[in-house]
Amino acid sequence: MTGWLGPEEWQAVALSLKVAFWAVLVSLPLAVLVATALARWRFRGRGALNVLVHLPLVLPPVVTGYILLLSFGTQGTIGQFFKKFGIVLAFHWTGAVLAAAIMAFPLMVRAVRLSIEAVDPKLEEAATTLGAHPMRSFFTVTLPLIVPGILAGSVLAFAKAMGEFGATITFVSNIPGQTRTLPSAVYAFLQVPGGEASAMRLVIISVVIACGALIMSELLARRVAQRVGGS
Amino acid sequence: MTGWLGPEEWQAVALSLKVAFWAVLVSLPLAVLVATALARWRFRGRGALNVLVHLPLVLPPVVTGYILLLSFGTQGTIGQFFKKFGIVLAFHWTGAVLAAAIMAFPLMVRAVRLSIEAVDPKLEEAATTLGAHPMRSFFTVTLPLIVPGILAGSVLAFAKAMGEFGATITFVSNIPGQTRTLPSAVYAFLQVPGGEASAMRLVIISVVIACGALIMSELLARRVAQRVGGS
Amino acid sequence: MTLSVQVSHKFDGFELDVSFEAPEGLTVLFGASGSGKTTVVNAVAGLGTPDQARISVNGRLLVETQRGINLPAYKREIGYVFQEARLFPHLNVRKNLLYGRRMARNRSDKISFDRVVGMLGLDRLLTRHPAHLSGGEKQRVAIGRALLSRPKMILADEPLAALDERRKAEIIPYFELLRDEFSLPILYVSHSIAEVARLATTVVALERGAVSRVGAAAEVLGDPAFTPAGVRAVGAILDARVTRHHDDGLTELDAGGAALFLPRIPKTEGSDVRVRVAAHDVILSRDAPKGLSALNILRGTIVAVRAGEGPGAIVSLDTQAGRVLARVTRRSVQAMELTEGQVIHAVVKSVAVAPEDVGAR
Amino acid sequence: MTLSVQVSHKFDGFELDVSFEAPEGLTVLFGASGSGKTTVVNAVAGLGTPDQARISVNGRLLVETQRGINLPAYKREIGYVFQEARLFPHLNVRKNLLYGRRMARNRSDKISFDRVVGMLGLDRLLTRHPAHLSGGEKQRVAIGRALLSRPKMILADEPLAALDERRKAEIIPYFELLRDEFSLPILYVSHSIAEVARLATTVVALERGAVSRVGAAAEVLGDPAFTPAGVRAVGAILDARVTRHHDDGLTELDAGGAALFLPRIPKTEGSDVRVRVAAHDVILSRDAPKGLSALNILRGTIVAVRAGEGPGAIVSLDTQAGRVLARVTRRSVQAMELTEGQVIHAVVKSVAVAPEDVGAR
Amino acid sequence: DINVFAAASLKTVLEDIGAAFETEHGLAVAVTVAGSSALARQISFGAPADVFVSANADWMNYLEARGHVISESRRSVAGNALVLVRSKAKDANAADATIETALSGVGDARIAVALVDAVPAGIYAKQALKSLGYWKRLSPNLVQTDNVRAALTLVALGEAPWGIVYASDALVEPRVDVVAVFPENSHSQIVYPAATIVGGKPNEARDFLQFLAGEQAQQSFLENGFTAIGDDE
Ligand SMILES: Nc1ncnc2c1ncn2[C@@H]1O[C@H](COP(=O)(O)OP(=O)(O)OP(=O)(O)O)[C@@H](O)[C@H]1O
Ligand SMILES: Nc1ncnc2c1ncn2[C@@H]1O[C@H](COP(=O)(O)OP(=O)(O)OP(=O)(O)O)[C@@H](O)[C@H]1O
Ligand code: MOO
Ligand SMILES: [Mg+2]
Ligand SMILES: [Mg+2]
Repeated sequence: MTGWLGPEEWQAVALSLKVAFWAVLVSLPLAVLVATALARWRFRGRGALNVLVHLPLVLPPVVTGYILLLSFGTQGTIGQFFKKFGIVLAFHWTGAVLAAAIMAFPLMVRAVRLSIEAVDPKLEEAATTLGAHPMRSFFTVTLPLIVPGILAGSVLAFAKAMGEFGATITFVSNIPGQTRTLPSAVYAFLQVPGGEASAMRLVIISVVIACGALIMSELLARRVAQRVGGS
Repeated sequence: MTGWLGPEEWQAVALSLKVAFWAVLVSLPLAVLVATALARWRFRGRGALNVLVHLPLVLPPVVTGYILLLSFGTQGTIGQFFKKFGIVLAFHWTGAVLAAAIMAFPLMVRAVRLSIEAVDPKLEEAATTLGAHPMRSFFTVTLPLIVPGILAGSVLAFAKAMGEFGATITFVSNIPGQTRTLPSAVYAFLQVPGGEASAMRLVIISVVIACGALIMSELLARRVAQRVGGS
Repeated sequence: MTLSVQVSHKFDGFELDVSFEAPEGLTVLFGASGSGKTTVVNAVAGLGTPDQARISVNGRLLVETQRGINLPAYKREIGYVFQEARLFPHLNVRKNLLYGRRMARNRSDKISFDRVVGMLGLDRLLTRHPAHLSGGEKQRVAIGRALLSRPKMILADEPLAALDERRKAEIIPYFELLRDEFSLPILYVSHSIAEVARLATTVVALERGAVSRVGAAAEVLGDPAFTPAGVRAVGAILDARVTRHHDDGLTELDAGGAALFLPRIPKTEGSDVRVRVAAHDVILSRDAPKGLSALNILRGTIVAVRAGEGPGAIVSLDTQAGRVLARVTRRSVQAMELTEGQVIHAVVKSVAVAPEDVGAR
Repeated sequence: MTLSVQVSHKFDGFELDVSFEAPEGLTVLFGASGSGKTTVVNAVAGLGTPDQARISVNGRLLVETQRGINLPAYKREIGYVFQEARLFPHLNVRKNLLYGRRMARNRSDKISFDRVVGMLGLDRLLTRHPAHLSGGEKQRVAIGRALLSRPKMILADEPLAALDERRKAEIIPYFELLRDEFSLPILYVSHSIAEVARLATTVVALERGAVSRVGAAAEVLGDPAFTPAGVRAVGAILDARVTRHHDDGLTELDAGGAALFLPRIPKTEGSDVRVRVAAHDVILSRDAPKGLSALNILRGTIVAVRAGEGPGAIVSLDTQAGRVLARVTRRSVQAMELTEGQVIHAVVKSVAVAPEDVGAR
Repeated sequence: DINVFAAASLKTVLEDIGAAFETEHGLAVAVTVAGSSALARQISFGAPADVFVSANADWMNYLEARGHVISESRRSVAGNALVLVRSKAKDANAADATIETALSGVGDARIAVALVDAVPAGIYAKQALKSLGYWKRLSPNLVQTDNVRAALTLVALGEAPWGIVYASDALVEPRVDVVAVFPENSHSQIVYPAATIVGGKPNEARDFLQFLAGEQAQQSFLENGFTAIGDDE
């Protein structure tokens, strides 16, 4: 494979995997929290939160990237706040993680939310009567039961993160080895006459990775479903 | 509103609404079919179909657009086949419909599939014993019961279609009045020095439309759920 | 024979091989959980395809796998009442009832909507949605829905199992109506002796995938050797006719010339009824008893004394009213020196016969 | 008083205002569907917050809304057995059982894992997942799970309603064990007279959101005026002691000096039991009957004759064994000229007492 | 009316010129903008263009090689210059400097450019830095964007203190200062070739090309920061 791909392309693949991995990992807890809130809690602003979560799905990615740049850039208020803690996002691979995470977030939240809605709240009640604090009952009962949903959501998010381009390049630009992800490389190839072949090679790689992830998630979900059994 | 927006911008809004509307309408039957197949039928190639459906979610949109151009363009085999029936897609607003439909398809299928999986197949069985052909039982029992899922999926797809950019501009370009959708117009404005204000105005419009759709779908889903009642 | 069933099928770990014939009337499939009842009923309904089957109803062949004949479920003209009602949640009661109607437009109409609604007492429910019905109401609608599809046969898979006693008592009479007034062949799954006693014309007992017993209801239930549901299930079924409703709330029956007094039975005078008398509710007395509160005393001859495994024994006696079973302790058998041929009196309290043990014949 | 409950709450269309005190033992909340039983139990468990409540168990205040005291559910140290078991589907039986254990580490341990597993017969199930358990097994695990969280009280909301008769009979004894061996206060919802008779120390009857009757079980059930579940529910509860198991399978009991013979009871000689004798299983005889197959004859004095609405009447008589009720026809009352003060014989067939009607006292 | 497919950066100026053309010839001009690469590919797939104005020669060559443009009609209609810009947010006094002194002063600050191997503006920037001998030192500082406008935006926002963009873009962005202009000979000539498309409306397209080369249009290009080219290709 390394022979077929140039070192630069290889670098892009590795970077994309890293970015997608971290994007999923970082957004997972928040996605579970938000999904729980949307599925279980009744609070003011629930509708607004729902809309907010879906925005990246709806907005042109470039716009999302631009908004990220305004808020998380070195000049942005959030960016400056983060900087105090030594966290740099702009033009850094961590920024690519943020962009990918935000773009994939709605997919993840939807998947997790649906699986939470499928868990009978009466089980949590039962845990509570057994002395479990609601937090504990969430972590020991609900969470294990929504693993299939979390898996499905994560894989979908992973695949989406692998393919994210517009927001990423707008927010963190395209620095080889730092923020040049697979889709950025694909885009670059498509910009030069005759670059289609190279572009397609990279596309195939990302499709293979994404398909692998999708198939794996179906298998995992089935296995978990079996373990948990009929009920 | 017409005062606030220039005629060109107004045109883009109208076009985007038209494109998104048709994209949802055209892809709905196929999405229901595919979702039913994935949820209910066991057949060879089910995994492949699932992956295929998800591809547009995973691929960089520009690549999807490029593939569309290759296959549905005037030179593409499918494009030439369609041409015989007088259907032109490339560089036509119908092509924008196709691009939007394909990009929104995975979202729609996922939503519908989940709601189909929530319908007890025993109800269809019951319909069959009452003399209903399986097709009839699908249309009179399953379909009405998944209306909330179809609604939710459609609205999400509509929102996504409103925001689709990469595949659209690659496949059908950015022809004023014909294929210049809202996001394409945003892109064009962003290319113009000082165009950010106009771009943002359009972004806000698309956000408002998308949010409106999202909120409406939640309300509709709730109402349908109430009508159908607890069971 | 009205119903002829032959089904065999293999699941992993379970083998079904069932074959029986049943005459007109209501046939109860009786057996423990997992004995294959649902599998048989589904084969008749055309839900799921058994490995091998030959089923015909009133001479109409539904499936004969060996000749490659297999009517799909929707063409079998069968009304299926499921345990869980399975009403369509998005349709109100009226639309649920009429669901099967359109597909059956061409068939003859002795079952009118109004008649079914009236019979099942659904008038006030027609515009409600299933979510707002109680369990018993749901099951009534399910019965009406099956009936209104103008079926040639009714299937019912434990239609009462999900209901409490009161609801059960509410539904049972409707199956009697189906059996008697609509003269529909019915295949009915149950593991309640009370239901069997009250409804069955024929009993088909299943045990681990095979038929262990087939016969007329009175015969099977009256056989002391047949105790699949425990000794408390043993009892006799007496055929009787309502002769008079007395002012003090008792109904007098004529069972083969013997008078029986039971708490009021909601049947018109002259109608035929079947009465189940549980064996454990019968007391035996050597002398004709006097000064007893029990009103029903039947004189008879002991035809069999059969000691069980526990402390009890079943005594069968032939009386005017028919075969009666009594469950007594072995100690009493000895103390009273009960033997075959002996003349003895069976004492049955009027109030010991539960209302659910009296049904239309 | 061990349990003191005062709850009021308003749903739209339903108002609950309940207040009762109950001594040690098992308290049954009894009432029709929708009378508010679950709402009361949930208030005790801390699930859902009633408008107004004051509940204490053994002097420990769980909630007093007026003083703003409201222990959250997880701090109430209560074991709740739900109707649908509610086992955690992702955990095997062992882990389900131990779920509440960790949170209760600091509490005293008279309830050991092995003891509970042994008592409930769960040994062979420990590694199974709930999906592979039968309904009865599930419910046993649920009881064990509640017990192993070392609760100060057990709540049970129709724990047997989803089970068939055989499974019910299998589970009931475990509640007797909870009541007797673990001496846990239990609040138990049921609408089965058999369960009430067998288990209840105290009965709290609810009717449309209000308490209609509170009292000791024998007293409430022995009251002919209390017939919420129909006349067939009326019966007397006799306290007795097992004196001997006879070789012919009968168990002899001593009920206040009178001997009772019943089919074998699985209790050791010398243990105390309660026997429910349904009123409709009792025959009255003016003379001491002879030559009857019934073994149990109790002599007593009529204390009340109460005619019901139907053809029946309830006769209460005081016997050596305690108060016994007989349901006879009004016709018999007249024929036998039954009046208060009259000496009479109550005849109870041994086999008429159902196994589920005998329980530990 | 005439369908003009043009590189995105030409949107404003071509719309102005189109309006003027309409007044003169009574023919409306619809300007379709996207990246030159996308437009060229679309034209090769039969897009309904009458005129193509590319941002560089490569994509015009691509179409010409495939016979999609009428070769005789091809001409450069405008040029551009490459400039080094600096964010005003960073430093107020960005006085004129030579390109060398300016580049030396970059230090390790970021420089926003378009993709240096793909997008024309980026390709020019790479050429210029190489020929001036700064490529080795400064290439690690580069942040690349998918188009030149995005690079300019980064500078305008102050996210990148420096940027290398077209003079035309820098002109109208008030939040940046032009520090220096890259010498014309430090990179290939920046030209915008235009041509009529095979299968388009030949006469109208020719008229429009002529109009582009005309005085009024060239004046527009100048006003928008492009360099005039005239009739000379
Ligand atoms: N689809 C299936 N796959 C494998 N085994 C099956 C399947 N359906 C039924 N069985 C098995 O076949 C046997 C008979 O099942 P069936 O449902 O017919 O029993 P039943 O008599 O209706 O029981 P119940 O009274 O519990 O409803 C059972 O052992 C069951 O586990
Ligand atoms: N969350 C709720 N909202 C509105 N009404 C409710 C709610 N919960 C219970 N009710 C109503 O309160 C009444 C009592 O309900 P509850 O569940 O306590 O009855 P129950 O005695 O347990 O009945 P069952 O025997 O059917 O379980 C019912 O009329 C019910 O409809
Ligand atoms: O105008 Mo371009 O083709 O985006 O450099
Ligand atoms: Mg079954
Ligand atoms: Mg309840």
